[in-house]
Amino acid sequence: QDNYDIALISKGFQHQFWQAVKAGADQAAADLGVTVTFEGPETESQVDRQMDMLAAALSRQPDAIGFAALDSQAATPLLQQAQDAGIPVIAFDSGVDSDIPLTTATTDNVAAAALAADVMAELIGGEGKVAIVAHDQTSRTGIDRVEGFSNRIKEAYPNIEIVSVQYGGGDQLQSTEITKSILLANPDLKGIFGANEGSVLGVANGKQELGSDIVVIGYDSGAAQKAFIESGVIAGAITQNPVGIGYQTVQAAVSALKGEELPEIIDTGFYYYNADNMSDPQIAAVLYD
Amino acid sequence: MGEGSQAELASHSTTPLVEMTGIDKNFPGVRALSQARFELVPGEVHALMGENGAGKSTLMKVLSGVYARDAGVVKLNGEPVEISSPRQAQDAGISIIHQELALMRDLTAAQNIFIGREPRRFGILDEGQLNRDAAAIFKSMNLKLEPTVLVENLTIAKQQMVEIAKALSYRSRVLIMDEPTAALNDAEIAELFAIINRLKAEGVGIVYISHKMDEIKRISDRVTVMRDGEYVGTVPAAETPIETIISMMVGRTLTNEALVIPNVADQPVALEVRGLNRGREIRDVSFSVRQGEILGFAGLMGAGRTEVARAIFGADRKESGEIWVHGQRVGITTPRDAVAKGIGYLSEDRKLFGLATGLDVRNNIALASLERFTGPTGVLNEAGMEAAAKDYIRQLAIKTPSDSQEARLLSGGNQQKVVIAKWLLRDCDILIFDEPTRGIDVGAKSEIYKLLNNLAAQGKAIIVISSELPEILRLSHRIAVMCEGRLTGILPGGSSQEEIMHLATMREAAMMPDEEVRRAG
Amino acid sequence: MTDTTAPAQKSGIRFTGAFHRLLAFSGLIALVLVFSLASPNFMQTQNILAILQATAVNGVLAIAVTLVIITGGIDLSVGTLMTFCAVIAGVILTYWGLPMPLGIIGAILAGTASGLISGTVVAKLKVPPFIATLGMMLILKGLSLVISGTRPIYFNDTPGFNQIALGSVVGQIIPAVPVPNGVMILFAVALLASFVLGKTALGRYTFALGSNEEAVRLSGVNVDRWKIGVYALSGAIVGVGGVLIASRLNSAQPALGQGYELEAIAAVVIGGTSLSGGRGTVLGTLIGALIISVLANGLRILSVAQEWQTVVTGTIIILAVYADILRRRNL
Amino acid sequence: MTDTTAPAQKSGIRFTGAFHRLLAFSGLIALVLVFSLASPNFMQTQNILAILQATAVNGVLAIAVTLVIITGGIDLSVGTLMTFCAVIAGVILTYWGLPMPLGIIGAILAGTASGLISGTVVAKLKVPPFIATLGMMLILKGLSLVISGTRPIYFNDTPGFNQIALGSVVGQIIPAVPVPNGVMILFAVALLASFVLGKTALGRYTFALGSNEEAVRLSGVNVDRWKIGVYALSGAIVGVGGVLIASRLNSAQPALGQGYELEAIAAVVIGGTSLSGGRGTVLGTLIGALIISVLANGLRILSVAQEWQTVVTGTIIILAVYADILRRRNL
Ligand SMILES: Nc1ncnc2c1ncn2[C@@H]1O[C@H](COP(=O)(O)OP(=O)(O)OP(=O)(O)O)[C@@H](O)[C@H]1O
Ligand SMILES: Nc1ncnc2c1ncn2[C@@H]1O[C@H](COP(=O)(O)OP(=O)(O)OP(=O)(O)O)[C@@H](O)[C@H]1O
Ligand SMILES: [Mg+2]
Ligand SMILES: [Mg+2]
Repeated sequence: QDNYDIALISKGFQHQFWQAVKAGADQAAADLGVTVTFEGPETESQVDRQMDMLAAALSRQPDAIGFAALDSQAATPLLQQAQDAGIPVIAFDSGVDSDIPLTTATTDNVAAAALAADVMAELIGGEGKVAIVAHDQTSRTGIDRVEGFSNRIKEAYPNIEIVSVQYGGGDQLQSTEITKSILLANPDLKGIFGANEGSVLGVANGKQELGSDIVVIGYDSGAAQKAFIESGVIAGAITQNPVGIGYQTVQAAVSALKGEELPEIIDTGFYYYNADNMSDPQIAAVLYD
Repeated sequence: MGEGSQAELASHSTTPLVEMTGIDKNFPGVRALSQARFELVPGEVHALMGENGAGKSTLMKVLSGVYARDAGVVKLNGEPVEISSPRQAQDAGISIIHQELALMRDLTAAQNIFIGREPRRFGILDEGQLNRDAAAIFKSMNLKLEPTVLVENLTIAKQQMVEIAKALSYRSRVLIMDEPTAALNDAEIAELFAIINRLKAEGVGIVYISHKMDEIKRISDRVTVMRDGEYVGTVPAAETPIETIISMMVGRTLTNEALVIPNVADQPVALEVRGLNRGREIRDVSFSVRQGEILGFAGLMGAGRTEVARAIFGADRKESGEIWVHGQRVGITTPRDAVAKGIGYLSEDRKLFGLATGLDVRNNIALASLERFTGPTGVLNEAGMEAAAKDYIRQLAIKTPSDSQEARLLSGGNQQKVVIAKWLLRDCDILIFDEPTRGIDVGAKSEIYKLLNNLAAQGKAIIVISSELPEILRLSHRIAVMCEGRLTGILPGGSSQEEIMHLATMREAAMMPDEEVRRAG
Repeated sequence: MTDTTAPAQKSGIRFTGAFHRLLAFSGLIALVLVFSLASPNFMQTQNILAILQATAVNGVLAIAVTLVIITGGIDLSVGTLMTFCAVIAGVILTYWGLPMPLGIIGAILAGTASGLISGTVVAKLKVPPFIATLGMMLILKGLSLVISGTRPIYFNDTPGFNQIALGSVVGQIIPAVPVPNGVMILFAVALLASFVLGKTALGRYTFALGSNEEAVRLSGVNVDRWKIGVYALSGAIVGVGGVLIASRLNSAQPALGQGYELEAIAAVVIGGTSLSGGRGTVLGTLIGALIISVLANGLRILSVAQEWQTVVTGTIIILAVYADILRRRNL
Repeated sequence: MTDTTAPAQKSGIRFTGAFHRLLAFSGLIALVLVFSLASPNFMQTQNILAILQATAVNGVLAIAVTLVIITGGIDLSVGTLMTFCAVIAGVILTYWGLPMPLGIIGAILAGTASGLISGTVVAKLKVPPFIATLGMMLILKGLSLVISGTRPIYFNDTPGFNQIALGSVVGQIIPAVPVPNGVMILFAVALLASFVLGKTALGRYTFALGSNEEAVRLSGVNVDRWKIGVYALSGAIVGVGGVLIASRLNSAQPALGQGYELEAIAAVVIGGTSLSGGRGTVLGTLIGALIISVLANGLRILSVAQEWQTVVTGTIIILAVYADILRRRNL
């Protein structure tokens, strides 16, 4: 087999979501016999750092590139450079506004967050106050998830009010403090949506520290979140399929290198899971620790 | 020369405590010591003399383990030794009072003295013991000082006394004093000399560095003279005339011109101060200086002379008082206002307030006059600055390898000259010199006196604050005397030391007699 | 806490005892007053406990940094070192399954070792503290990720571990004041640091070094050894911070910590410790850390939009320090 | 760049001209050599241009910070100020649709204004620079989010805007060396800053203030005015940085920038400028910024795992500064 060198530039590195993407990519690399590198900036606001990473990856002259754009526009010149050099580009996680990527392995964050809103509405009985603790005010995933959730609430549930949207940078400790402030300021709060793993773990911590009984809906998975769902602190969560995203990205890159046809979008899907369905094989497969 | 003097010291042991021979020390671009020699026997006070930059401090830093020598032998009690750290010097019984005060400003006096040797009980610092020990040393020095006062809040003189107390606390066999009296007044000097005599009787060997000739005569047994890092000779202090020592130092004979006091009474008043007040430090001070006049300011330590100067200059705030320059009332609230009105102030603490130690000599000299060297575009006329700096380096005989030497690497006296040059270049009409010759060698001193006279002759109004009465008497047309923040009198030029001292000690009856108590309160 | 201990405080000139200390609280008190009036939810016991709990970790880090800053240094590594210590505790307790005290000791020893290294690089290699600790910050950040395998280590197998920060021994004795242990640990660390600064040789040299290192050297003191000692003690305190955050989150989060150093240093400076060294107090640092927590909490309680929270926080930090400067000037 | 400019450099003692300057590059050269040997891809034109491009923004920020650090201050706000200036350019060009030069001028003026404010807070209110600029960092961060409505502002309506950083005037003249304009702008800023530091009164006072502010004040100099001037100039340079990053990303990203101040300060210190003020060179800062970029790029080219990249970067930053210290000592 050809030992292809595939460079993945993601939006992040340290968060469990991205580590799960990396795990999927590594798995695909092992299955397909290719070499994969995985890199991402520290926070999802560091667009220019991602450009530097992409530029360095290009200098390495890899066989293919997988790219999760923090900002599609900013990347256009470099992606052009890749295309000129004949390096196939596969987009993952979120789309790139450009026809350079051969395909995009992604899920719809807006729709996924809207599903979270539906679940929340159901669990709090269709009325009352809720809040959002999100990770990032300006990044694509942050914006999509907050808007997906709040737009759905506004459209479909007139009796539910979103009283607060706060951002904790995905930092658990900060999200904990934020949650406690929200709970103390709104004693009649019914529920909180935590928009990524770090955020929802902070929400769960804050809920526990204050002994509150609000409904918490999470996003992503991870061992701690799964444990919280089992113990009922978190009612349930939306998960994408990060392992699948990673795997499919690498697989698509290899297909492209072999000259195979690729679909325009590879939808990796999203799911709502809770204590009841967590162990279903279909769900368990998309959860990660 | 000096070999004959050994005989007189036969009463003490004949093995020298310290013997340094063939000492070399180079700094980048500077040969500080070259084949320098020095010898110290028990129970003697051995003066080390030389012009600014002769290498006195460097030689003593080699002895006390601060600098490593490049060549030469150091023997203690006849045994060759390697002293490579201050700690080793202490262990070998050598302690030193550095010329540049080396105190920790945020610690108390007592904490400074016993740094590294704090009394402890069960591993915990015994602050009470520490303060009692310090108090005991202060008492033995007849020094009125709270052990718990922060060094930062002490005047330079008091800081100097703390340094002395620290050196004494080691009870060393060799005690090096590098210009210990530069900041002290006569009473404190007398006290120090009493201490020195006591130590001498105990057989301690004392190295004494000073630029004050009278002190050398009063206190020392032998004198070693250095010039340009080299050994010149050792002579007995008692039988060698001052003039001889001076000519050994400078390599020529100095002519001591008498001061010509021209009549200035008809000149217009350049600076007038009316009713200056601030708290207890400055109380209703009024005086005037005419063009071409040198007004001396005498007084004991802490009399408030520096405070008056700083208040006039706008460096500190004033509570009330008017300042008139050339017959115009002026508002001065910042040094910039003062300089704009043609007033220059040379501060008594050059390290803190005078010198930008990281800048080179040229830029320090130009610091107050940069506008003059700035073109309309903001670009500096570097060549002009260099020419001006070189001019003053020559005029004041500043000892520096070049005008681009960093100011902090100059010897103390030469740093002082750089600050003087700054104000001369600025060409102020009214100059306030606060202790202008502190730490300056005799040769340079007489040059500075000449300079001050010349400046006065050019019509400048000059205030000289000095704690050395001979200096005041030699320079001044009139002498203002302060005591405890009040101007107690203005004497004519030819007055006697007694008259000055009378005014300088004219305390207010109601005042507490104890200066320290006043400060603490 | 009343016995704070900078030599500076002993002079009758800059500090005038109890009254002055009260005034030092004024910025904090003003903030508390404003928030109390603005929201009835602010002065609730629960909320006050939340504020204290939020101060615990930053307070401990700030105290650690205070020591180093008083020597005239700076420590940028406290945030990632805290994480590193938490990860070490995780390795010991969860990966190796050893008993809880060993995990705590391991974390503190890891902090001490890192402090020893930083201190040695600063004292022996003469690398400026900014660079030495910036380097350590990056090294520790990377090592935390390496050791943990870039994933959180949970303490589920160590029952009671999260009680270190979250439990309340005080609350068991006096149920009305369930002050969490984390807060008590912060106070204990503050007392310890105050004691060391005020009563021990190490503390004396801490101030002396920041005041005039050359003078200390000329006094024959082994400057390097003491300096390394200060960094080591500071590291040990950060180790305590590592245990606290691990206990609070019941996990060691390897990616956490960067950015915490600035917040800790801000607390120190707001607390009146000079970045040029030689003076500073632990009490001041505690107040500084509390000001930061109260501000964050109060603005959230008032539901101020997050971007405006940032603006207000920046403004108030400047004003708080300016008020402190005015107060000192008028003394 | 050869005419660097600290008065310190003119002394015959610490610097011995050309040879010495060559040595100052040694850390950088060593890194370049190692990476060239380790990977054939490193020494490619494209990659060198990528490294230079990556240095442009950090280099400009580092130069801005150099000025402030030489006065003995520090500036933590450069990262978020850069973003603020980019947002201002975005508002002018995209929201208001004004012509490109006005956007550039607006960004630089915004930087200058912010510098004026920081400088005034430092000089007039006597707030320590660390706190003043920490406050400004937060204020500007919040304002960028407020003004932009927390989302990126794109420059699609301003054709040619992204050519400011990405185009290559040099490449049009000499096609073999398509050095991007961003890099040429970095060099231009460096030349300008060198000139100001070395040849003008402002530069002289910058060094003098860092050396002994009180002595400067007692020399009758209007210390406040000059200090504010330095902060304003520094802010203007950050404004250039804002234009550069906006052009490079073809958008103003309002959340970017925090954390960049540490990297800029690191470049300054690696470049040999002392954090205690009074000395420093722009050339050194450029080298420091290049060392950081080369390191990041080289490790990526070698596909070093990201967590190990961090560890290696930390270690090399310490070693680079240590090597520099050894070199100076042996001079
Ligand atoms: N650390 C240093 N680096 C470079 N040159 C130095 C250093 N220390 C001293 N020098 C130079 O060595 C020479 C001797 O200086 P030293 O301080 O020993 O003189 P000194 O006799 O004590 O003068 P003064 O009476 O003014 O105190 C001077 O030219 C001085 O500039
Ligand atoms: N930093 C300080 N803190 C408290 N008191 C001070 C301080 N500096 C000076 N003083 C006090 O202020 C008064 C005036 O001191 P000043 O230095 O003006 O005296 P001076 O006549 O110039 O004496 P000299 O210059 O010889 O020391 C004295 O009582 C002195 O003790
Ligand atoms: Mg000397
Ligand atoms: Mg005086």
